[in-house]
Amino acid sequence: MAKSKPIVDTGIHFIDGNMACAEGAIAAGCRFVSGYPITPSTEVVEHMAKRFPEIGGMFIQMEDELAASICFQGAVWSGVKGMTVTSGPGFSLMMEHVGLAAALETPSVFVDVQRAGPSTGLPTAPAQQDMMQARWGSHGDYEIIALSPSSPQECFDYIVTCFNLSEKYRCPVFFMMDETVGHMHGKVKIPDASQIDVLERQNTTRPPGEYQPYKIYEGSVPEMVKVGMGHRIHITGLTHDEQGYPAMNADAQQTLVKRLCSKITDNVDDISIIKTENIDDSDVVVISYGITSRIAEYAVNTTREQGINAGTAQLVTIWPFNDRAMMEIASKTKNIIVAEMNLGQIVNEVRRAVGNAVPVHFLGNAGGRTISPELMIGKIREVTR
Amino acid sequence: MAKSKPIVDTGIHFIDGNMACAEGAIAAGCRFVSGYPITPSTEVVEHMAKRFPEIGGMFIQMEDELAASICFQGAVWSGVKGMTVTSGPGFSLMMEHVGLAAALETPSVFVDVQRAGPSTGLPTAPAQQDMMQARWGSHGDYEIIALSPSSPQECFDYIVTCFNLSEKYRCPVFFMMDETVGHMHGKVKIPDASQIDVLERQNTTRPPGEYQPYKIYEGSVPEMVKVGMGHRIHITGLTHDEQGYPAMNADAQQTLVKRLCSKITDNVDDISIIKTENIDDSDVVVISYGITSRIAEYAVNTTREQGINAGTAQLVTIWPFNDRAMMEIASKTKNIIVAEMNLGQIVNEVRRAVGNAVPVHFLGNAGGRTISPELMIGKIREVTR
Amino acid sequence: MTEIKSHPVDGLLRTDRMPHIWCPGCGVGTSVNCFTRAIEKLEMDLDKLHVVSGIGCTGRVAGYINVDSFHTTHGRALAFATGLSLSRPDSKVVVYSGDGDIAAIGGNHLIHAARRNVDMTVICVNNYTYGMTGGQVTPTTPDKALASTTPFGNFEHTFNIPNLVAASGGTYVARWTVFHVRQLTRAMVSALKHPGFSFIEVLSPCPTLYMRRNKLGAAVNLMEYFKESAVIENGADTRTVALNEGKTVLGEFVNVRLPTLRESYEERMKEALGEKFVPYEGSK
Amino acid sequence: MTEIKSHPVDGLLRTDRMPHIWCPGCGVGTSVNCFTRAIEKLEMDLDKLHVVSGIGCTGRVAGYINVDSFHTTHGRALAFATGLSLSRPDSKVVVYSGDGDIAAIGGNHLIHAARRNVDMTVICVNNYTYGMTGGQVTPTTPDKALASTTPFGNFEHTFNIPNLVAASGGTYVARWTVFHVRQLTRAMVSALKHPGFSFIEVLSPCPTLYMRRNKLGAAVNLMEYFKESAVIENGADTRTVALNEGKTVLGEFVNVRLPTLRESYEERMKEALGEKFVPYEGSK
Amino acid sequence: MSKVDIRICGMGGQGVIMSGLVIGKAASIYEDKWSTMLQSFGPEARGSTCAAQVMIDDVHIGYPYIDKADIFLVFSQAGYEKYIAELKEGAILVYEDELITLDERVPKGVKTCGIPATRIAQEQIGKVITFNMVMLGYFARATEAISLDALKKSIVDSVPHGTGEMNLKAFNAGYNYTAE
Amino acid sequence: MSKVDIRICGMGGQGVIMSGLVIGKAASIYEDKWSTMLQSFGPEARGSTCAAQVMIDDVHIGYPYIDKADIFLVFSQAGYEKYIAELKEGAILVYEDELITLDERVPKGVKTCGIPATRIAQEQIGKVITFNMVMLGYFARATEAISLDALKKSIVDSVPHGTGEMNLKAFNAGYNYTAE
Amino acid sequence: MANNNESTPGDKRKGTVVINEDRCKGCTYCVRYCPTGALEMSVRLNHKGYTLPELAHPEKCNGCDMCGMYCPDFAIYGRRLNSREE
Amino acid sequence: MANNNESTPGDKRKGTVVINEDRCKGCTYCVRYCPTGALEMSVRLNHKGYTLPELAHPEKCNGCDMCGMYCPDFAIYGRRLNSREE
Ligand SMILES: Cc1ncc(C[n+]2csc(CCOP(=O)(O)OP(=O)(O)O)c2C)c(N)n1
Ligand SMILES: Cc1ncc(C[n+]2csc(CCOP(=O)(O)OP(=O)(O)O)c2C)c(N)n1
Ligand code: SF4
Ligand code: SF4
Ligand code: SF4
Ligand code: SF4
Repeated sequence: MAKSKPIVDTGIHFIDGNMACAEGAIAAGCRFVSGYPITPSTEVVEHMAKRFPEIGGMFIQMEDELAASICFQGAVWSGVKGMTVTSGPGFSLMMEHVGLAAALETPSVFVDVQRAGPSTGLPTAPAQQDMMQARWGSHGDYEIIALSPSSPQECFDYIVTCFNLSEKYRCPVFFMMDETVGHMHGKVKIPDASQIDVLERQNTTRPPGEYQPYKIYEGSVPEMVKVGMGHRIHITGLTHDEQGYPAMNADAQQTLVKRLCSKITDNVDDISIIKTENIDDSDVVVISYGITSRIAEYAVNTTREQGINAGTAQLVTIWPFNDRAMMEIASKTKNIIVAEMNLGQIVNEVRRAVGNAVPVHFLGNAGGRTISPELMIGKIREVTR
Repeated sequence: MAKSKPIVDTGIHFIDGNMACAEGAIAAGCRFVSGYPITPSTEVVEHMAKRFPEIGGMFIQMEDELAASICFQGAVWSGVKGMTVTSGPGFSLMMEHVGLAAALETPSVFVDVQRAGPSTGLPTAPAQQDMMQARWGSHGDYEIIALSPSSPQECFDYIVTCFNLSEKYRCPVFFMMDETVGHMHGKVKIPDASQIDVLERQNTTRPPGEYQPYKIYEGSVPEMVKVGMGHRIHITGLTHDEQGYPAMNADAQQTLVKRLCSKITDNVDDISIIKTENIDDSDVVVISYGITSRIAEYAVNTTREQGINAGTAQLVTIWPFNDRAMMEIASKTKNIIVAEMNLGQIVNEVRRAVGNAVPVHFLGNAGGRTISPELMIGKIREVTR
Repeated sequence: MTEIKSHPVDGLLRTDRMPHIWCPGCGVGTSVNCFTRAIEKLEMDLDKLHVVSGIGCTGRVAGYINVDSFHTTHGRALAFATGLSLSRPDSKVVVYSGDGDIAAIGGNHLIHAARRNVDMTVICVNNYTYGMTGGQVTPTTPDKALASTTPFGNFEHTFNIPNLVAASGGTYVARWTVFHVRQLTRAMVSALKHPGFSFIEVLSPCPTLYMRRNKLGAAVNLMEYFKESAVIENGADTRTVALNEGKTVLGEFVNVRLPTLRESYEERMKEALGEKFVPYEGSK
Repeated sequence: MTEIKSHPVDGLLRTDRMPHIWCPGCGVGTSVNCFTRAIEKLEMDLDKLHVVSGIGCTGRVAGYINVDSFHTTHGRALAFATGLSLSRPDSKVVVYSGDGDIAAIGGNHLIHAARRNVDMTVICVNNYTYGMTGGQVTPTTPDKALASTTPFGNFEHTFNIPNLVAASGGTYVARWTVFHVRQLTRAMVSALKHPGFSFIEVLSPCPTLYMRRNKLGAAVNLMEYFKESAVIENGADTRTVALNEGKTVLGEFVNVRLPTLRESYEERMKEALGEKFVPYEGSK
Repeated sequence: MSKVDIRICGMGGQGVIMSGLVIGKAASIYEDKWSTMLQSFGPEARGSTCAAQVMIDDVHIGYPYIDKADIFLVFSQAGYEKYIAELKEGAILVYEDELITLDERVPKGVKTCGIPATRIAQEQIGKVITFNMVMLGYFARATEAISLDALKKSIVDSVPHGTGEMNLKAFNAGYNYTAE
Repeated sequence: MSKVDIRICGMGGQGVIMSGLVIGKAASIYEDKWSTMLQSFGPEARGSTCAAQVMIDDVHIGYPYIDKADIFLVFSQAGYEKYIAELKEGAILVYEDELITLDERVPKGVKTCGIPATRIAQEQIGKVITFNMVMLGYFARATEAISLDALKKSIVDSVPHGTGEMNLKAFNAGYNYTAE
Repeated sequence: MANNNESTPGDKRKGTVVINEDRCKGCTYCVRYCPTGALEMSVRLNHKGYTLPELAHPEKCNGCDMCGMYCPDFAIYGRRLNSREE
Repeated sequence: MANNNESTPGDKRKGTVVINEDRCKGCTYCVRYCPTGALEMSVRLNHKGYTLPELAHPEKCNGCDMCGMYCPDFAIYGRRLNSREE
C-alpha cells in the first residue's frame, strides 16, 4: 500500500497563516469543512480540499455561506469535528447560524479572515473590523468565544485552542484572522502529534433513558451526544427544556439563555489568553491583537530602545472580554493605548472595563492597511510625553 | 370615480404598534416595501399589502430576507422611499445588506420587531436583544441610526422620524420595536398630513457632468440621485471614490469609511432623541427604551408616590449612542439603573459613557417577558436605600 | 389477547409530546402517519434514520418522530442534512418540511441538494401557504387565492415543484396527496430505498389558514378535491404536472439511478489518488 | 472624413475606466461588446436602461457600461433588480453576472425571479469557474475538471442552467457562446425586447483561471471548441441541452409571452379593487 | 374606577379579540381615555384558548400586562379554568352561563354575572356569531366600565361593513338581559 | 546585516512568489532565522506586476511590511519603475539587465548588479522558466544575505518534484555569472 | 382510551377500532374514509371540546386500519380480530 | 492610436481598422476571426508588454468589423472606406 500522508504535518515550515490555520485544524482533529470561497480566506479551504482526501476528511464547497455555516453543524452532530471559513460578507451571511450553533450548543469553529469593509469594500486588504460583529452579529442573547492570531505560528497554535474550546464549552468559537496574517508567510513549527494538546469529543456515556441532551450533570455545559447512539435526541433552535423539547415559555427562556451565557462568562479566566510584556510599572501599555500586535511589538521595542517605559498586551482571546485582566493592566501602568485596525471597537470594551482608572487612548484606522509603526511610535511618544 | 382611500389615515385610532408602524411609514412617504413574513413583525407587511394597492404603493413578498433586504434598495435608487420589515432570525439574514446600504448610502429603513432569541427562540415573546446587533451586525466599519418606540403612538411618530433621518443622513435606519409594542393595541392619533413633518427625497439639481454621486458639496452627506436623470451613475459596494468608481486602495478606504462614520457621529445631537423626566437632583434615574420605558414610567410613578426621588430617561434614539447626554444625566443623579429586556447590552454603553461618575446598575432578563414592575420597583428601592 | 398500545406506530412517535400542535384536519399529521408506516414496512434500524426539519408547522415533524432529529432554521434543513448525510453513509437522512421552507427561503438548497444528488429523502408538505406564521402567500399559492399578504388575491406565477426538482437533478421525484395514504406510503418506501436525492411533494390541507381564508370549507373538502381531481400518471413528463384547476397529476415522475454525491466523490478520489485516498467515514 | 472615435461603442462605455480589469482573451469583454451592439441596434434610450451586477469578474460589467448601473452583493443582483424593475416600468433592467453569482449563491433569486416573470434581462456569463476569487468549482464546472477547491477533479453533477431557468418559469431562454458574436447580439436584441424574464447563458473562456489550470491552452482554443462543438437547435427541449463532451447545444430555447409580474399584479388589483386601484408608478 | 383591567378569554373563533377591540376603541376613541389591549399569540394559541387583556385609564398607561383583573369576561370553560384565580378583590366576573360551570375557585368577594349569550344570540338574532356582542352588552350593564354610547359607536366602527345593525341588536339583547 | 528587507518584483508568471518562498524558506528552515513573506494580491494584480516582500532577521519579526528595501530583486521594467525609489541607502539592486534599463532614478549609493538571466536560462538550461533561479543564484552571490547551502536546500524543497536538478543548475549558472 | 369494542370469545366481528380520545381533534377523516362506513361522529366531546368519532356499526368494521392511516392525530386505529396470527 | 491606415483619395480599399493600442491585450481574437485574414499579430508590444495586431494585408480588409465585435477590449474596430454614406 502506498504510504499515506501523515495526518499532522510535523516539522518546520514556511507557510502563510491561511495554510497554518488549515494545518492546525487538521491537527486539532477537524475532519469536515463546509465553505464557500471568498477572498482572503479561500486558501484555507483550498488547502483542506487538497489535504482531506488523503486523511479521511471531507471538504464540501456549498452553494453559499448560509449553507456552509450550517452544513458542518450537521456533520458535527454526527460526531466529527467541523468548521467553516469565510471573510466579511460571508461572515455576515453566517450570522443566523452562529445563533443556531449557540442555541444548539454545537461545538463549532468559524474562521473569519478579516478584510476591509463595510460591504464588498477592499477584498484583498486587511482590517480588524469584524470584532464586534463576532460578539453581537446574531439576534438574541448569547455568548461566544473569539481568538485572534498574530502570526502564522499562532494561526496553527490557536486554531487548535479554538477547537478545544469549542468542545469544552459547546459554543461558536471564532478565529478572527486578518488578511495580513492570513496571507503572510512565516516560520511555523508543527510539533509531533503527540505534543499537541487536543481535546477529543466527549460523548455522554449515559445510556438512553438516563440521559437528557441539555441537562447539566456536571459543571455548566451539557454532555454531548451524537446521532445513532440510541438516545433518540431532539435538537431544536426553539427555546427548549433539558430534554431538548421546545418549551414555549419565559421561564424556560430564562433558564436556557442565562446558562448559555454564563457557561462562558463564568469561565473567563479559563478561556482568556492574554500575553503581556513589560507592563509592570510602565508608562504605557499598548493593547492590541492580531497583526496589530506584531506592530506593537516592533513599536514598543523601538521606543524602549529610546528609553520609553512601554509594554504590550496581546489579546489572544478577545471574547469573552476579560475585564479583570484589563483592570490589572490599568493598575500597573499610567496609560493604555488600544491599537486596532478599525475605527474603535475593542477600545470601547477596554474603556468600559477600566473606567477612569487610567487614560485609554485609541489608535486606529478605517482598515485597508495595517497601522504603521511610525504612527504607533508617535502615539507612544505623545502619550508618554 | 370611486373615492380613493386617504393616503394618511388622519384621526384617532385604536391599533397595535405594527399597524401604527405601517401607517406611519405610509405617512412618511414610503411606497415600496419588500418583506418576508416572520412573527412578530408580519402584521406590518400584511397591512402594507392591504393599503398599498389603493395608494399607489407596492408590497412584494420576496423569497427570503436576503432578497427582501436588497429588493427595496433597488426601488429606493429608482427614487422612491422604501423599507423592509423583519424579526430576529430574518434580521440576522439581512446583515450583509445593512452593510450594503451603509456603503451605497441608500436611504433605507429596516424595521425589526424583536422577539426572544437566540436562534428561533420564542417567536411570539418579546425581547430587546437585537440592540447591539443593530449597531454591529454587519462586517466592516460603518455607523447606523436606531430608534426604539415604546407605544403604538410612538410607532407611528418615530417611524416617520426614521424615514426623515434616512433621507437626511443616507444610511440604514433601524426601527427597533419589540413584540409587546408591536402587538399592543393603543390609542394612536394620526394628524392631518399637513401636520406631519416629512422630509422629501432631495435629488441633486446638478446636471450630468457637474455631479459626482459621492462628492460632498455641502455638509457631510452626498447629494442623492436617482436612475434615469442622465447622470449615468455607477454605484458599488466596493470602496469607491467620489465618482462612485471602485478605488482599490487604502487611502480611498480611509476617506470613504471615515466619512460614512463621521456623518453620523458628528451629528449625534441632531439625531438623538432622549425623553427625560424628573432627573434633576434625583436619587436614581431609570434609563430604558421601548416597552421597558412604559414599565419604568409606571415604576417610577409608583416609587415617587412612595417618596423616592426617581426619574426616567427614555432613549428613543439608541444609535448613535449619546455619551454626552448620559454624562449629563449622571451629573444630575446619584444612581443610574439601566433596564432592558436582555442580559446587558445598552447598559455597557452607559457604563462606558459615564465611567465612574455614578454607579450604573443593571436590571435585565433573558427575554420572553417584559421586566415586571415589581422587580423594577424593587430595584429602585434597593438602589436608593 | 395482545397488550393494547395507544397506537400501533406509537413506538415511532414521541408520545410524551402528544397531542401535537397541528390543527384539526391538518394534513401534516396524516403525512407523518404514512411516514411512520413506511418506516415500519422497511423495518428500518431507527438508529440509522435521522429527521431534519426547517421551521414551520411541517417543520415541527422533527419534534414528533422518535429518532434522532433536528429542528434547524427556516429554509436550511437541506444544508444541515447534507453535512449529516455525508458523515453518516450508513444512515438515511430525511428532510421533512413545508413548501415555504423548501421552495421559498430554502429554494437554493433545494436545487443544489438535488443537483448534487445528495443521499437523502425530502418530504415537502405543500399546503399552499405559510401555516406557522399565519397564512402568507407562498410560491405554491394558487392564482388569485387569498393569503394574508395577498389580501386581493395572489398574482404571482407558481412553481411546479416536481419539475423544478427534476430540472435541478433530483433522481426520484413523486407527488401524492394526504388523501392517497396508501400510495403515499408506498412512495415513501421507494424514496427511502432510493440511493440519492429523493423528493416527494405531498399536497395537504391547511384548514385553518389556507382553506378558511379562501372559504374552502372543512379539511375534508380539500381531501375530496384531491380525490376527484387526481390523475395518476407515473412517469409523467414533469413539465406537464403543474397544478391546474380541476386536475392534480400524481405519481412517481422520476426514478433514475445516478451516482450519489458520496459515490461520485469516492470514485473521483480513487481515480485521482489511488490507494492514497482515505474515504471520509464520519465518526462511527 | 468622419471624426474617428477610439471605438464605435465608446459612447456606451465608461472610457475613463479603460482598459478594463479583464484578462487577455477573457470572454466577458466580448460579451459586453455584443451587448453594446445590441443596445445600439435597438436604439435604446440610455436613461431607461439600467445594469445591475453581483460580484465577480463578470460582475464588474456594471462598472464599465455607461448607463445608471449598480454593483451590488454576491448573488443578489436579481433581487435588487426586482425592486428597480418594479419601480421603473418604462425602463429595461439588465442583470449581468457570472455563473457562480447567478447559479450558486444566487440560485434562489434566479428561480424566483424566473417564476415571477419579472421584467428583466439576465445575461449570465458561464466560464465554468469563479474567476474573481481564483478559480474555484462552480455548479457548472465540468465533470472531473480541476478547480482550486477540487484539486483532484470536480465530482459534482452540474446544472443545466437553461433547463433550470425554464423549469422555474423563465419566458425567454437562450444559450450562445462568445464565439457566436452575431447570434449572441441578435439574442440580446430579442431578450431586451422581450417583456418578462429573459435569460441568456453565454459560454465564455476564462483563460487565466479555468483554462490554464485545466491545461486547455489559450483562450482561442476554447473559442475553437465552441465553434466545433456547436449544435444550433432553436426551440430545443431544454432537458436535452446539458453541456456534454463534444456537443454544445445553442439557440433560443424558450420564447413565450406570459404576463409579467407587474402585469399580473395590475390585472389582479384591477379585478379586485376596480377603480380604487392606484398603480405603483415608482418615482418619475 | 379610574383604572380598569379587563381580561377576556374564550376559544379561538368566539370573538375574543374583537371584544377587546370594541372595548379598547370605545375607551380610547369615544371616551377620550387611554387604553391598551394585548392578545395571546403563537402557535400554541391556535385553535385553543385565546385571551385579551384590556386596560382603561384616564391617564397614559405604563405597564400593559394584567396581573389580576378587575373584570373577567369569559366565554369558555377552559378560559375560566385558566384565569379564574387571577382576579382582584371585588372583581366582576361576566360569563356565559350555559358554557361555563362556576365552582369553588371563584375568589371570595367577586361579583358573578352569568348570561346564556349563545342561546340569546341564536334565538334573538339568529346568528351564534353575534354571541360576543351579547356578552359585551351584558358586560356594559354589569360593569359600567364604559359608556353605552361609546361602546355602540365602537361596535359600528369595528364590525364588518353592513353588519352594524345586527351587532347592535345583539349588544342590546345582552344589555337588556335579566337573569330570571 | 542582522535584519534584511528584500523586495522582489516582476510580471505575473515570472516566478516572483516562488523566489520569495525560496528565500524565506532558506532563512527560516535551513538557517534557523526568522522570516516573513508577503505578496501582492487582488484582481488588480492579475496578469500585471506581482511583488513579494521578504524579511529576514535573527529575532522574531514585528512589522512585516517593507517601507524601503535593503535588497531589490527586480525582473521587469514595470517593477523597476514601481519600486526603484523605495530603496535604503546602500541597498543592493539585482536586476535582469536585458529586460530593464536603469536610469537616473536609481538612488545614490545603491549597488547595482545586472544579469541577463533570461538569456542564461534559455542558453544554459534550455528553459526560460528557470529564469528566476538564475536570478536567485546571482542574488545569492551579490548580496550574501543567505547561505548558499540553505538556498539550495530550499530550492529542492520548493520546486516541483523532479525539477530540482535543473533548477539547481540554473541557480549555479546565476551564482557563477560574471559580468564581462 | 375507549376500548370497549374488544372482541369477546366467539365474537364473529372481523375487526374493531381503538380510539385515544385525548388525542382526537374531531376532524372526521376516520369516519369519512372508513371503507365500510363503520364509524360515525358521535355527540360526545373530549376534554378539549372536540367531537369524537365512534364505532357506530361494529359489525361492519373489518379492522383494515384505514381510519388509522388517515388520522392526523394518531388517535384511532383499526385491528383485525380472530385472525390467525393471534 | 494607430490610425495610419486611413483612406486616401482614390484609394481602392474597401475597409480598414483602427487599433487603440493602449487597450489591446494581445489575445489574437481579431487576427483569428477576421474573415478575410487581413490582420496578423505583429512583433510590437504596447507599454504593458502585450503583443499588438496589425493590418498586415490592408487590401484584404473590407471593414466588416468582425475584429471589432470579437475584441474583448474594445481595442480595434473595422470601418468601411469610400462607402456611400460618407
Ligand atoms: C429566517 C426566518 N424567516 C422567517 C421565519 C418565519 N417563518 C417561520 S415558519 C415560516 C413559513 C412556514 O411555511 P411552510 O414552510 O410552508 O410550512 P407550514 O407552516 O405551512 O407547514 C416562516 C416564514 C423564520 N422562522 N426564520
Ligand atoms: C457573500 C460573498 N461570498 C463570497 C464572495 C466572494 N466572491 C466574489 S466573486 C465570487 C465568485 C464569482 O464567480 P462567478 O459568479 O462565476 O463570476 P466570474 O468571476 O467567474 O465572472 C465569489 C465567491 C463575496 N464577494 N461575497
Ligand atoms: S396552520 Fe395549517 S399547516 Fe399549520 S397546523 Fe394548522 S392546519 Fe396544519
Ligand atoms: S479571471 Fe477569468 S473570468 Fe476573470 S477576467 Fe480573467 S479570464 Fe476573465
Ligand atoms: S381521524 Fe383521528 S382526529 Fe380525526 S376524528 Fe378520527 S380519530 Fe379524531
Ligand atoms: S482582439 Fe482586441 S485585445 Fe485581442 S489582439 Fe485584437 S485588438 Fe488586441
